[in-house]
This record gives sequence, structure tokens and C-alpha cells, in this order.
Amino acid sequence: MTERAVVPTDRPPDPDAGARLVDDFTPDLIDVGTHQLCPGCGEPVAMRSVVEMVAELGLVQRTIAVFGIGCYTAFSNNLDVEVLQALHGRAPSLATGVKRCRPDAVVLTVQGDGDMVNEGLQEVVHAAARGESITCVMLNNGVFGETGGHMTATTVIGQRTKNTLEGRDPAAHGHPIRLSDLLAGIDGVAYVARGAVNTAGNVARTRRMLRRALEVQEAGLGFSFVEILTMCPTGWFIETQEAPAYLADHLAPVHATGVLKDVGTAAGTGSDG
Amino acid sequence: MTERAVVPTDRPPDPDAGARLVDDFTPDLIDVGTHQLCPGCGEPVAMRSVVEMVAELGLVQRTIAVFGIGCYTAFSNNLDVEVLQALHGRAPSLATGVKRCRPDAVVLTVQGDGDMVNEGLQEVVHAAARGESITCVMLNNGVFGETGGHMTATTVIGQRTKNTLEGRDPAAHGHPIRLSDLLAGIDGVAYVARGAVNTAGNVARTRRMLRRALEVQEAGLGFSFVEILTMCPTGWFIETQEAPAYLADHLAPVHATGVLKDVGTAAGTGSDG
Amino acid sequence: MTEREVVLTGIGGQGIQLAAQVLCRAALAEGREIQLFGSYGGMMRGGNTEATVVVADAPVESPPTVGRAWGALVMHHEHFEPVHRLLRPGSVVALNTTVFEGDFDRGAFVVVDVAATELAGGVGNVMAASMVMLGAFSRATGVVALESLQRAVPEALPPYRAQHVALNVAALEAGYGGVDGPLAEAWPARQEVGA
Amino acid sequence: MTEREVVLTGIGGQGIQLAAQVLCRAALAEGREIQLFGSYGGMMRGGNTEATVVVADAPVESPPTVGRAWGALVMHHEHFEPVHRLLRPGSVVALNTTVFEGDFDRGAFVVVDVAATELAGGVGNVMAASMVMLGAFSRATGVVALESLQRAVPEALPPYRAQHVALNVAALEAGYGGVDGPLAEAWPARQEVGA
Amino acid sequence: MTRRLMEGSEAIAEAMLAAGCRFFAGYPMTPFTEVLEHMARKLPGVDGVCMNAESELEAVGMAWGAAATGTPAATGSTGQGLSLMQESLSEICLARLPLVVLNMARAQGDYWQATRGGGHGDYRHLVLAPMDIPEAVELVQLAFHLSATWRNPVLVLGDYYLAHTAQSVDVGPVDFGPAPGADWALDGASGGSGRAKLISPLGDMKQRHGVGYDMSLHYRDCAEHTAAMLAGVPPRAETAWVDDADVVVVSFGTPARYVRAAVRELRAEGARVGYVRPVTLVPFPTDAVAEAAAGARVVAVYENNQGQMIDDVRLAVLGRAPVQFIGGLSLDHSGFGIAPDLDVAVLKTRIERVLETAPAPREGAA
Amino acid sequence: MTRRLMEGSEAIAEAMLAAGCRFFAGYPMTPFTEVLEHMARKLPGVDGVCMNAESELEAVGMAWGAAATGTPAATGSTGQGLSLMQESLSEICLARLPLVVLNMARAQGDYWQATRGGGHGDYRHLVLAPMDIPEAVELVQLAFHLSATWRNPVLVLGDYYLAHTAQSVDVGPVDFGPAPGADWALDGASGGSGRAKLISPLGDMKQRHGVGYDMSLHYRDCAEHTAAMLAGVPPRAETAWVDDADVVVVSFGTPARYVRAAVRELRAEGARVGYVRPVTLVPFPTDAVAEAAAGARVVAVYENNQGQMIDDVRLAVLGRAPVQFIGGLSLDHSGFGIAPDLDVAVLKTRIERVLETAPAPREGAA
Amino acid sequence: MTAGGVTGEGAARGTGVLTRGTVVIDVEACKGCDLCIDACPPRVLVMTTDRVNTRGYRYPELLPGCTGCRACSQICPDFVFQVYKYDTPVLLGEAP
Amino acid sequence: MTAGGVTGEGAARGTGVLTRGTVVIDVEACKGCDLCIDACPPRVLVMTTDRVNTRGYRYPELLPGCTGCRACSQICPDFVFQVYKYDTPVLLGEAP
Ligand SMILES: Cc1ncc(C[n+]2csc(CCOP(=O)(O)OP(=O)(O)O)c2C)c(N)n1
Ligand SMILES: Cc1ncc(C[n+]2csc(CCOP(=O)(O)OP(=O)(O)O)c2C)c(N)n1
Ligand code: SF4
Ligand code: SF4
Ligand code: SF4
Ligand code: SF4
Ligand code: SF4
Ligand code: SF4
Ligand SMILES: [Mg+2]
Ligand SMILES: [Mg+2]
Repeated sequence: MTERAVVPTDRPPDPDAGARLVDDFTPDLIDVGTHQLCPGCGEPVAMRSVVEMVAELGLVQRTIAVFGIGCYTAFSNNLDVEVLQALHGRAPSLATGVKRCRPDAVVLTVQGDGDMVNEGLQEVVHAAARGESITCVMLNNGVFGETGGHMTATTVIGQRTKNTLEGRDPAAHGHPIRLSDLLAGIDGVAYVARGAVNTAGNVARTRRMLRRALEVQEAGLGFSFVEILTMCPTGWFIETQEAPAYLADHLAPVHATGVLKDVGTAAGTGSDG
Repeated sequence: MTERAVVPTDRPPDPDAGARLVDDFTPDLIDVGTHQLCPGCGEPVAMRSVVEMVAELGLVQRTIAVFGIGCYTAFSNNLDVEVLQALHGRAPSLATGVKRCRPDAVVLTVQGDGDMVNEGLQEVVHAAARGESITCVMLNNGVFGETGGHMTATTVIGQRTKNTLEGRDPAAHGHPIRLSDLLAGIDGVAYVARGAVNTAGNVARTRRMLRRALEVQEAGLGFSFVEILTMCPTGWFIETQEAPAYLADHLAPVHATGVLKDVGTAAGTGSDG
Repeated sequence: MTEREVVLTGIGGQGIQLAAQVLCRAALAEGREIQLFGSYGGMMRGGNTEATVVVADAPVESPPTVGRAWGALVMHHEHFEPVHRLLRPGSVVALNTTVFEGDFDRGAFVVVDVAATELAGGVGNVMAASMVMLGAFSRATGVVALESLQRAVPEALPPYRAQHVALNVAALEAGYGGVDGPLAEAWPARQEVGA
Repeated sequence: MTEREVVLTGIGGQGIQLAAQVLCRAALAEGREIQLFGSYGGMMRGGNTEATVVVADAPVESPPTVGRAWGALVMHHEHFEPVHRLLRPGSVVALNTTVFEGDFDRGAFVVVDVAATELAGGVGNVMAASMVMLGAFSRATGVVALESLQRAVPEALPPYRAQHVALNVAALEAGYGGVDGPLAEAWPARQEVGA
Repeated sequence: MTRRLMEGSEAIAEAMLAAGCRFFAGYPMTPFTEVLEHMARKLPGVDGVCMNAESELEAVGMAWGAAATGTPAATGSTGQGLSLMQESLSEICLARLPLVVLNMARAQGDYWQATRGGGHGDYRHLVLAPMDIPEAVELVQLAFHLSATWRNPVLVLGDYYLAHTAQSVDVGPVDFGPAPGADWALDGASGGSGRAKLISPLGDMKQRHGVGYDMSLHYRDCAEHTAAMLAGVPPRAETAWVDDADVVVVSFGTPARYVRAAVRELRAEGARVGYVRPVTLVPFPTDAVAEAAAGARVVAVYENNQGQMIDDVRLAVLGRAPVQFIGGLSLDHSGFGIAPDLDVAVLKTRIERVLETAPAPREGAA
Repeated sequence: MTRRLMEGSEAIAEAMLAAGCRFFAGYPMTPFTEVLEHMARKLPGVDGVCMNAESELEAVGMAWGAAATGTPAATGSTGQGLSLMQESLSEICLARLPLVVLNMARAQGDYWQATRGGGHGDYRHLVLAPMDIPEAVELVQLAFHLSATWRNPVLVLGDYYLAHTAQSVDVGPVDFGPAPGADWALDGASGGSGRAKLISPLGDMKQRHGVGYDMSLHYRDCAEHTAAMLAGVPPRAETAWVDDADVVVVSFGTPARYVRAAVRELRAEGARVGYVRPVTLVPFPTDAVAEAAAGARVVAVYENNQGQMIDDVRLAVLGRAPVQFIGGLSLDHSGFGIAPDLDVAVLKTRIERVLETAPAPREGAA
Repeated sequence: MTAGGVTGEGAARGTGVLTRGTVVIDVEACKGCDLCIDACPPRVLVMTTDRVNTRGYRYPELLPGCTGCRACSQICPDFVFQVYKYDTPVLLGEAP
Repeated sequence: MTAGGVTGEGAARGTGVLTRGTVVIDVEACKGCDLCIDACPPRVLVMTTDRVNTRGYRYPELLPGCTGCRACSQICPDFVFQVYKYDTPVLLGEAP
């Protein structure tokens, strides 16, 4: 191939060049050299978005994050916000105990679809109906990433997973649960939104959703929930660069992105946050 | 009080009087002298309706009923259909195992609201999303009758229970889950209806719903579900004769009766079965 | 140390447990030590209900259920047999004669016949029959004084049943009046203990 | 009874486990008994991967992991130390010299230097480096024959990777060819066993 | 707090409050329900929180969360409900959190669940088994103290009798001395400090440069901690009339009250019998049982189950005397744990039979 | 079925099929996941059903339902997942249903959970602990046979090594003789007969005239049944070189392979050491251990945990020889159960140290 | 007890209340909950006031005018009723 | 390696591609997933083909024309990018 005109990128631009830093992840909040998640995984970006929104709202010294068990658990011991690690599926109950004892803290959960819609479906639905003043965040890739990419309760019809290499078949494997939609229908729930991290635009929208969810908690309006569709090229058995489009083509049509409910504003159905 | 003209009711009318028996519970199917449920309880009528609809469809020799744990469990060892007794909350999973191994059997569950919406919420939602070909029946009185009438996840705002004698307060106790509504929104669910046993008319409608749910199972259309609002004067801490009206005034406005979904017919929303 | 075991038995529920509560509170007010064990099925079961009360002049050593009973309040014949087995010769047995049917070796015991349901009807409500029995038992044994029982009624009733205080007080009195005089002696020296 | 313990170590994953599979299947085809223990972290962890293979002329008695290794295939220096500790004087160590950095007491062992990653690049894909090493190890020890290894490739590859058979067969050959001749003798009499 | 007539369930609730408990979560199940009801009524009055959790799994999760904030917390159920909590009850030990757990048991079939741990792994809970209300009032408070001291769950094993017996009691706070402060407790404030707190059953060491959790270290630490705890908590037992006893009866909890009454009557009749009542089940009073057994011709064990604690008795006696089982599962039809064989006369007969068939006194026995 | 290279997880799956298993339900958790994957792949081919259950609680429920239809059924997880199943695993015994349960454990910390029962009440499971693939193939099939024979769950305790070791194996059906027919199994057909079948952990007697369940009868029946089962199943152990051994080492499962190798090397070096490997953990081979210990100066116990089976060893030896622990929790950082101390040299050193410090031979010992 | 003036002949004589059905009441099974009373459309069921069954519960009695509508039977938690319908309506007793 | 003809001066001289921003790439952190490549609106990121980082992953390089839009940074799972925006756009290298 021909020689390309490559711009040097091994150090910041010359201070004299009049350039300002406009984006960098917040390394103070995620202490990683290199994390262990797979190439092309959507979870690190989701994770980064959560902690950065906490920081943006000035909540770092009041936040307690409760983690589920999944690939994202790799982040539970390298954040600079307080973390309570839960067992698989149980984070919403732990978060409830925390919030009830520390009503001034901002309490959020970080869980996967396997964690939240399989093992712990009941926990999140009950916490939602109690109107628990917590923010639950679900990273939805439609697979158990951590154990090797098996089908979960959110896997969409036709999706490739380790046990549905030919795609999920409703006759054999049942139907996906659209958790955000389900939660939006429950009294006690103040805010529900579904974002994605497959494009930069979706990341930006998702960050706004997270921000709003935390504001809803701060305002004491009730239970708030953000689902984030994330890529799992490993569990989908596809190439990393195909994953964003796969998400758009397969997951998003079923798990439609947008703000599903916001009791704090007139908005609420189908807008995009 | 004055002497009343009382009709003798201690034996059937004179055979010569030209009278035919038009209603009797099916004593062959419920072998009770006197059962142990409270005066005015709504569960026996619901139970009777279930077994009689099984009989009416000629399914007695093909039915396996899986019971939850609650007051109605008193019926699990006196029916003349096959019964599998489950632990509290677990009936839908047991029913799944049964149905998958005996696809020709008619498999139904009988559970209370505490059983199904508290302890075992996850089980029924997952079974529904799997489109499991079973019929789940919930007896919803908004209390744990068996343990003394405490609030459940379906207790409506303002309802009297042992731990909400002043009525359920959403700030302290959260909001009720409207399970039928929730299930109707799930793919894989073929039939959802909510009946009640507080009036003879409602009993008749509920029986039609049960009948239809069993037909849906027989037709292999997917998961079918009937919720039945039942009186629990004991757990509501009111007189037996006030209970039917209490149900109508408090429970039914939140848990509205009617057929919520029927994929087998054009019908489906808000009709009354 | 003297321990007086009193077993109350019947069907239905509230009556028996309330009587046991009143007995215990009265005894406590008289400076006795008490222990009360109530057993009844789940909410919905209308079956038998039983209470075991131990009144003592020193901290109770007896386990929650007793192998022998010094006294018994029997509301109904249906669950009498297990109680009968606990009785010692000379035990005091109060019988609700309005309801009780059946025979037993009356001669071995001090039997106090009380038409409790009837007397309760007389003061206004058959549900107060257990309280009639308790009044009678008090008169027959002196295990606690009538006044102590009557004073104990308000605290033993849950707030939402406060309107029934007078009825129960009257029932105690009716039972007390239905027995001619002491038939047994609960306490050795019949002296007031403590406060 | 002779048991030949061969430890394969590296980073990344598939290469090592596939080579171990091929080695085992080849040995089985030659009538040996084998035991294979693979350890690797969860799906997402890119850390070290290791396989312990025991090839024997009678049912394997050795536990899944071994205290001493007769041979080793070392793809990378990073996780070499634990393997080094298993080596006996005279053990056969195949080293991927394209990548391996660092010093050790080479004199104590029969070291087979293989520019595996380079040779793999030569046959078409650096991912086949483990297979190059296996070919070289076969040549150096005779633990199994090259042909057996090559015949084992198709069944060891999952169906959706069937297109890689030729590459791996070529890699084995390249490795085999990269070593001059036998440097150790796996089996006492060098006779064919079984079928 | 003055003396007042209370059921055991209420006394236990009062004792929890006296011990500083400010969070409780539970799901109804007889005879635990009553404790839950009392906590629900009383906790709001002391600015505490009682959650009527939607299930046992959620109850233990809520309690876990509360405990992580340093709030003295408790949960419980019957043994059946505790079965559902086993995963959490195991892992709370690995998270090194204090928690008090009540088992208002039906009969005594949960001895193994309580003492061996029904969950996975190598954790242990401390287990206290009161026999009556006054002791429950003390032990419940001790449970909070021990749990705070050792950052480990402590289980209080009660039963239907304890819950449903009423007595006049005076529930005052018991002072067990200071417990270490909860500097590990979460409140959010350490965020942004560069060493934000972490509470995790996978380990409490923060990751640096992508290393992840190291379970080998953490599990080893926890195992050492458990060993230290088991060695550091003094076992407790009540012993009577054992010095010259031919037969020593071992039993715990409510049944021990019946055993005590039977032994007392037998002594009064001149029989050489005594008893040991383990009060702490973990750590088990091995020495007390061994000493009591030293001169005995037979050690008899009463449990209302098919024989579980008898293992611990045998491990204490280690063959120095025959160990004989005089218990067995005994329930009324309700299954709630009312034992027909808990009858002083019945127990006397059983002990007498052991006496009659006991082997001759051993050489050198005291 | 011909010899084929298989990982242990696949061999276990093949063995289940060979035993007639036609229903499996599970939820992924390493190293159980692999068994589940194989079952999901293989069962449809024999008209069986494999459910990728949404959680462990649901998996055990589905298996319970399948078992009630008389279908040979199995479920499993790691010890942690089994903690979640404890309520069901207890009560399936009371429902008198056969079920095979796999614990593909991480290390050996679940010994108590497996043998004492992590659940509530007095139930017991039979527990089989294979040390390698060929034995797993046999014991898995034995598990189905025993479970059908005794209408009781049987637990097979494997581990990460067993799941991840591959060998060439020949999985053929093993004939353990006939098991009783499942005339109790539900299919719906008995409805309307006046005695429709009932399967319930509360009792199997139909109610007549409002009597309700009588738990006292049912629990007593179950306890008797359990006792009969424990007496009726022959314990199994592998014993070697114990006759003249100064030190007898007891260990089970994969670690026993390392112990065996260490003992073999020590014997070759002239040391008088032997070993006992319990194959059935319930019933525990008490007699085999006692006999092996008869002449030993010390009985050493290796377990990859903090000491659990050692209780059963002590209960077998009952003071006749000192029992010394040479195990301890040993894990790599992943926590999956790979033990660094499972190293023949390490074990040799430990055993040698026991030999060196052993007390003098006892009087009268063989 | 026997109530005054109610016989089958009343109907034959063409006096009394038009009655299309009747019920059999299993008095001993009744738990006195009153549900049938309100459920009966023509309100021809009345609870006893002074008499109880052997378990102590009051129970319903039937006045003339039953329509055989089955409401009582459908609502009764204790399966106390059997309902009969006359092929030809009868006239019973006096108007209430 | 250094690529031909890219210096700050290019911009000053008024030749080359209009460039509003630039990025710092932490090559060693990259896992070669390619996500940034498709995410970059002006498509000025390209993967190496022959060079890998020490963990063996290919990684992106920047061509002139970056807009400082931050898309790469927002999508990158391994937090590889820092994005800078020039106060005044610069001209860099030649048109691709
Ligand atoms: C009780 C329990 N069961 C199973 C597991 C094994 N396990 C660990 S993570 C995981 C699935 C995680 O899936 P998800 O929550 O979707 O997260 P992802 O890995 O996809 O990010 C499972 C099943 C566990 N840790 N605990
Ligand atoms: C695991 C478990 N937890 C708690 C209980 C105690 N329990 C028995 S029935 C019941 C509630 C029943 O409520 P519901 O299902 O609504 O039935 P109802 O009694 O109202 O008919 C509870 C909590 C139990 N049996 N099992
Ligand atoms: S398996 Fe999937 S979710 Fe897990 S780290 Fe890899 S890509 Fe991400
Ligand atoms: S408590 Fe309620 S549900 Fe239970 S039997 Fe009584 S009335 Fe019916
Ligand atoms: S059948 Fe109808 S009319 Fe007759 S008594 Fe019953 S409810 Fe009343
Ligand atoms: S509804 Fe049935 S139980 Fe209730 S009063 Fe009427 S007859 Fe009796
Ligand atoms: S900042 Fe925008 S234009 Fe610049 S490299 Fe990143 S994605 Fe491309
Ligand atoms: S998105 Fe990040 S990790 Fe992926 S190729 Fe680009 S720089 Fe590398
Ligand atoms: Mg996932
Ligand atoms: Mg209910």
C-alpha cells in the first residue's frame, strides 16, 4: 500500500498551536491501564458514560454504585466512586438497602441483561414498583458475555448467541423481554430510557439519558432506569467492526431506543432523549 | 322478628314437581366435606371454577394442576385431578418441566398474588416470555392470606392489610403491580384476562375466561393467564358481607377486569370476556 | 417455689387467647411471674386453640408446655382429651357446661361447672364465654383476684376492640358470681406477693 | 509404563488449545492413551492459556496437572516461569524464538529453537505459530508422527473453521522441516503401538 | 424500658432495637412473621427502617445493602426461607459484613444448615441458640456485638416456642464492651479521593492496571479471618449435675428446657444424671461437652430432628463414652415445630432407659 | 458408542444420556456451563429436552416438574448456584422425587453443603464424588439408578478439573439392575378416578373431609425413608497400601489423584503410607476409613478447603488415631478451583512431615 | 322448625309467589358469610338470626320466589347450594 | 516511523487539508477493534496493516482533516483517544 500522510498522535499538539482538549475519558474515575474486556466491547463506553455523568453533576462524593455480575464487573474494583459489589441479579435489593440507610447518597446499579432480566428480573421490577429512589442501569447485549455468550431473556429473535448460532427461534427459545417497556408501565417508575453505544451520536444521547436519570433521583421523583444497548462481538460470534451495525439491525428494532417515560417532564414516549 | 314463609331446603324438590338440577358444584372433583378456608373467602369459588372448566372441556383425565402455597393450598390434596404441589412462588417452573415432558397434558398453575407477584414474579414472567404452553391462574386478594393478611405486591393504594391498617401508602409501601397488564405486553403471551368472584355475574364471566384460557392452551397458541380477584375478608380486616363491595370499590378500579389479550381472536383490549 | 399450670382449651380462637392474656396480666399485676404459650393454626384454620399459662411465685422454670396441669378451663369437649391427660388428682377443671358433652372421671378432680356460654349471653354476647369461665376459675381457686382480672381487661384488648371492655368485665363478674366460693387454694399462704 | 508430560503455554488462546487437541488426537490415533487439561480464564480475559498433555503407553495415571514435564512448547516468555519450574534435566523445550525474550539455563535441557511466528507468517498466517511449534516438537521427539498430526487437524477444528485445515497442515510441516532431526526419544523402543 | 408482658417475638424485636439495630428486612413465614411485624411497628419510632421485602432473596439483599452502610442490620426467616438466602449468606462473609440473621425455626432440623453453612464455600456463621426469652434478649444483643466485632454474620436460632411464649421481661441494653468502628462503611464520601471504598465478596483490593480481582488472596484472607473468629469467640454452655452423672444429656434451645426439667426430676428421685446445653452452636462448646462426658457412662443427645448436633457431640467426646440418640423428629400436624415428645414424662422415660442400659462405669472415670 | 476424545463435561453429558436422562435444566456458571452446553446439544437428538433456564431457581423448578412426570431428570450448577437451589433441593426429598444434581464445584468448599444439606430440615442427598472421567461416567449413571431406586436426589460432586480434562473414553450404559417402576408419575390420566395422583412435599395422602395435610405423619415417613436409604446404599471407597501404613491419607475427588500419586512415590521410596478415597460421600465409608485407620499412627486429611470432610473422618476414627489436616483452601486468582497446592511434590512434603512428627506406633496396632 | 304455610299445594291452588326454582341448602356446610344473601337477585334468601348450625354459624333460609338463577350457588364459598329449576313455575307461600 | 510531509508549518503555508482538530492516540491501549474507523465522520482514521502494538493489535493512525468532533473518543472501548480542537483551523498534509 502507498505511504500515507499520517498526523503524529503520540503527544498533545504543540502548546503554541492554540488547541484545547475537548475530550478525554476521566482517568481519575476509572483507574485502568488496560482493562480486560474484549476488543470492540460496548460495555467500557457505557461504564465511562455512567461515571462521567456522575462527575458532571458533581455527585462523585455522594455516589454509591452497586454492581451486578457480568463482564462489566471488571470495573467494580477500579472506580473512584464507592462501589458495593452484589451477587448476580441482586443489585437492586442491595441498592434499596443502601438508599434507605443513606437517603442523601446517589445510589445506582450497573447490571447486564443476564443479571437483570434473567437472574434478577424480580428484583428490578419490585424495586421499580416500590418507587425506590435509585437509578438502575442495564447494559444490554442480549447475551451472557461473561460465561461465553449464551442467550439471555433479552436476546432478540434471530440473534446469534452461543446456544443459538442459527439465531434465536421463538418456538424453541421463546421471546425477548423488553424490559424498558415493561418498567415504563409500572407505577412508581419516574424515568425510563433506552440508549445505545453503537454510534458516537447514540453515546451522546445515552449520556443525556443517564444524566437525566440521576437528576430524577436527585429530585426524588421515583425509580429511574436507563437501558444501554451494548456490542458484544464475542458473544455474537461476529467481527468487532460488524457489531455496531448488528446492534442497529437486530437489537434496536426490538429494543427501540428513546425516552419511554419521564414523569418530570411533559415528554415521555418515543422521543430520543 | 316475625315468622317468615320459609321454603324447605333440606332435600331436593319432589320428583313429581318437574324440577331439574341446574347448578351444583362438581363434588366428584373437589372432595370436601367442609374445607378450612375462612367464611366469605373468594378462593373456593375460584378453585371450583377452575376444576369445573377442566371438566366442562373434558380434560379431567389429561390435566395436571401445579399449586402454589397460600390458603388455596388447602385444595391441593383434595382434588380429583392430578396435582403437583410446588414451593411458594415456583409453580410456573414446575409446570414448565411437566409440560415439556408431557406435551399432551393440560398443565395449569393455581397461585396467589403473594405466590406469583411477590415470591415468584420472575417465574411467571419468564414462563410467559417463553410462550410456555401452560395456563397460569392467579387468585389475587392483595394479601398474604395464609400468613395473616400482610400487604403483597398487588395490594392497591389505600387497601387495608395487616401491615397497612390505615391503607397502603405509596410513599411508604410503593405501588401495586398490575400483573395481567404487565403480562399482556409480553411477546409469547396468547391470552390474558382478569376476572373476579365478587358477584355471580363476575363468577360466570371468570368461568368463561378460564374456559378460553384452557382452549388457548389446547390450541397451542402460547402462554395463557387468568387473574381472579378474590375476597379475603380476614386479611382485609372487614366483615364478610362487605368484602364483595370492597373488592369492587378498591381492587377492581386498579386491577380492571376484562380480557386484556387474546391472540386467537380479534378481541383483546378491555372487553369483559 | 410454687408453679400453677393452667391450660385453656377450646375451638374458634380469640376467646381463649384473650382469657389467657387477661389471666397473665392480672397475675403480673399481683406480683406473680407468669409464662404463657399459645398455639393456634394459621389464620384461616378454625381448629382448636389452646393456651398454657404458668403462674408462679418465682421466675418460671417450667417449659412452655406442661406435662401436668394444676387447673384447666375447658370450653368445648372436642379437644378435652389431651388436656384431660395432663390433669393430676385434685386439679381444678372449669367446664363450660352449656356446650360440654361427654363423661369423664369427675371424681378425681375439683370440677367447677359453669354455664359459661349461657351466662355470657346473659351479659350481652356469647363470645365472652371464656371470660365468664375465667371469672369462675378465679372464684374457685383464688389464683388471681377478680379485681386484678377486671383491671387487666383494657390492656389485654387490642385498641380496635376497646369498646368491648365493659362486656368482658361484666362477663368476669358473672362467672365469679356463678361459683359459690373457693374450692381450691392456689397459693400456700394466700398472702399478697410483691406490689 | 511411560508417561510423557507435555506442557503448552502462551497468551491469547485458540492457538495453544488447538495444538494440544491436535497432539492428543494424533497420539490417540497411534494407539496411545492421553490426558489433556486446558485452563484459560473467562471468555473475555486475554491472559495466559496453558494446556497439559500426558501421552502414555498405558492408561494415564497422572493427575490433570503435572509436577514435572518431559516436554514443553513455549510460545511467549510471559508465562514461561511456572513451566520452567516443571522441567527436569533433559526435558525437551521448544521455544518460539520469534517472540521469546529472556535467559534461562538452556544447558540443562534439550532446547529446540523454532522461529514459529515467522515460519507461520511464511505459510500464510501468524496465528498458526502453535502448529509450527508442534511440527517441530514432533520432529525433535517423535512423540507422535507428523502424518498423525496432520491427519488430526480436520477433526480438531470446529466445523466453522474448516477452511483453515490446509493452513494448519502446512504449518505443521513447516515446523517439522525447521528441525534437523530427532533430539530426544519419546518412546523406549520406538515401536508402533496398537493400531 | 420497664418489665412488660411480651411474646418472644416482641422481646426479640425489642432486643434488636436495644442493640442498635436500625434496619430490618423480611418476608412472612410462621413463626418468623411475628418478629417481622414487631420490627415493622417499632423501627420507624427510632428512625430505623423495616422493609416488608417481596421475598426472602430480596430481604437478604436489602439487609446486605444496609449492612454495607454500617447500619446495624438484621434479617431472617424460618429455615426454609433461609435456604433461599444461602447464596447471599455465604457471600456476605466474603464481603466481610456484619449482619444478624434470625432463624425462627420449625423444629430443629436446621442445625446443619446453621452450623455447617447451607451455602457454598468455607464460610462460617457464629450461631447462638437461646432457650427462652430472657436468654434471647441477651443473645440477640450479643449477636449484634459479635457481628460488628468480627464483620461476619451471626445467626440466632430460635423456634416456634420462643416466638409464641410470652413472659414479663425487661429489655435493657446489654453492654458487651466497645466494638470496632465501621470505617469501611459506605456513604459515598470517599469518591474522588483516589481510594474510594469498595465492598465486594470478590475482594476488597482495588485494581491497578488491569489486574482484576485476585480471588486466591481474598479467599485465603477470609479463611484466615474465619479461623481467627472461631478461635476468638468463647464457646458457651450451661452445665448442671454432670460431676457424678452416669448419663449426661446434651440438648439445645427450647428442648433443653424440657431436658432440664426431666433431669431435675430424675435427680430428685436420686438418679445420677446431668446435662449440658450448648448456648453457642458455633463455636461449639467442645470442651464443656468433653469435660461433662469425662465421667459419664453414656452421653445422650436430644434433638428434635433425626440427629445432627450429635455429630458435634461425638466430635467432642471422640469415643471416650458411647453417645446415644434419644431425640427424633417430632411435630404436630401443622408442621410448625410443636413437638409432642417435648413432655417431661416422655423425656424422663427415655433418659431412664439410657440409664438402665448404660455400660458399667469406666476405669479411671471421676 | 466407541472411544472418543472428550472433555469431562461432555463425558458426563454422554453418561447422563446413557443412563436415560431425558430432561436437563441449568443456568451457566463456570465450570458447569460446559455440561449444560453439551446437554443442550445432545438431548434433542434423543427426544429429550434441555432447558436453558433463566436462573438456577427456575432450573431446579423445571427439573422438579420433569421429575414428577417420571422422566429421568437432572440439573446442576456450581456450589454457588446450588446455594440458590437449597430450598427446592430440601423439599424435593419431601416430595419423594428422583433427581440427579451436578455440582461442578470450584474447589472443595461445598463438602458440607453437599453432605449435610444446605437446606432446611432433615433431608439427605446421596453424594457421589468421582475422581476422573471414567469414574464419572460410571457414577453419573449410578446416580440415576440410585435416585430412581430411592426416589431421592443424588448429587454428583465434580470440579473444574473434571470438567476441563479430556480423555479418550467409551461411554456405554452400565447395568445396575432394575429400578422400581414410576407408578407415582404424573401424566394426567388418573384424574377423575376418585384417586387422582398427588405429588407434594407436604404429604401424599389425599385429604378426606377437611383434614388438611398432616405434616407430622409425612415428615416422620420421610425421615424413616431417609434412614432406610442411608442404611441401604453401600458406601464405597478406594483403599491402597493401608495395611502396614503409618500414615493413611484421606481425600476425595480430583485431589485424591494427586494424593495417590504422592503416596505411590513415597511407597516407592519406602515410606509406609497409604490412602483411602471415599467415593460415596453420603453414605460416608465410615467402616473403610475406620479399618484403614486401625493400624495407622496418624490419619491425614487432604481437602481443598478449610477442613470439612475431616469431621466425617474423625467421626469414623473416633479418637483411635490422631487426625491431622494437610489441606487448606488453594485457588488460583480466577477462583474457579485450580489449586496451586495440587502438586505431587508439595503433597509428598506434607505427608512426609506428618510421618516425621507422627507419634509412636500404638499398642496392639496391626 | 317448619315455617308456616309453605306447601307444594300452594302453587297448585294458584295463590302465593311465582317461584321458578328452588335450592337445597347444606346447612352444616355453611360458614355464615352472608354472601348469598346479597347475591340473590330476588332477595329470597335470609339468614337465620337465632339458630346456628353445629359449628355455630348462622345460615340462609329460602323464601318463596326463587328464580333458579344460580347466583347463590355461584357465589357461595362453601358449596352449600344445589339449584333446581321448575319446568313449570309454581306459586308458593305469601308475598314477603 | 514518521509520515511524509506533515508538519505544523503546512497549515501556516496555506496548503493541504483543512484540519480543525487532532487526537492523541494511546497506541498501547488499543485492542484493534476498528470501531473508531467507521465512527470518524471525515474518515481520517485508518488502521495500520503491518504494524501491531506490543500486545499484537493493529491500531489507528490519523490522516489530515480531523474535525475534533470527538466521535472516535466517544466510541472507543479502550479509552485510547484524547481529542483537541484548534482555536483556528490548520492546514495539514495533502488531500487523501
Ligand atoms: C448465581 C450465579 N449464577 C451464575 C453465575 C455465572 N455468571 C457470571 S456472569 C453471568 C452472565 C452475565 O451476563 P450479563 O449480566 O448479561 O453480563 P455480560 O457478561 O453480558 O456483560 C453468569 C451467568 C453467577 N456468577 N452467579
Ligand atoms: C419460601 C416461603 N416463604 C414464605 C412462606 C410463607 N407463606 C406461606 S403462604 C404465604 C403467602 C400466600 O399469599 P398468597 O399467595 O397471596 O395466597 P393467599 O394466602 O392470599 O391465598 C407465605 C408468605 C412460604 N411458605 N415459603
Ligand atoms: S464477552 Fe462480550 S460483553 Fe464480555 S467483554 Fe467480551 S465483548 Fe464485552
Ligand atoms: S385468610 Fe383470606 S384468602 Fe385465606 S382463607 Fe381466609 S379469607 Fe381466604
Ligand atoms: S337460585 Fe337465584 S333466586 Fe334462587 S335462591 Fe339462589 S340466588 Fe336466589
Ligand atoms: S354464601 Fe354459602 S357459606 Fe355464605 S352464608 Fe350463604 S350459604 Fe352460608
Ligand atoms: S475527533 Fe472526529 S474527526 Fe477527529 S479523528 Fe476523532 S472522529 Fe475523526
Ligand atoms: S476504537 Fe479504540 S480500541 Fe478500537 S481500534 Fe480504535 S483506538 Fe483501537
Ligand atoms: Mg449481557
Ligand atoms: Mg393472596
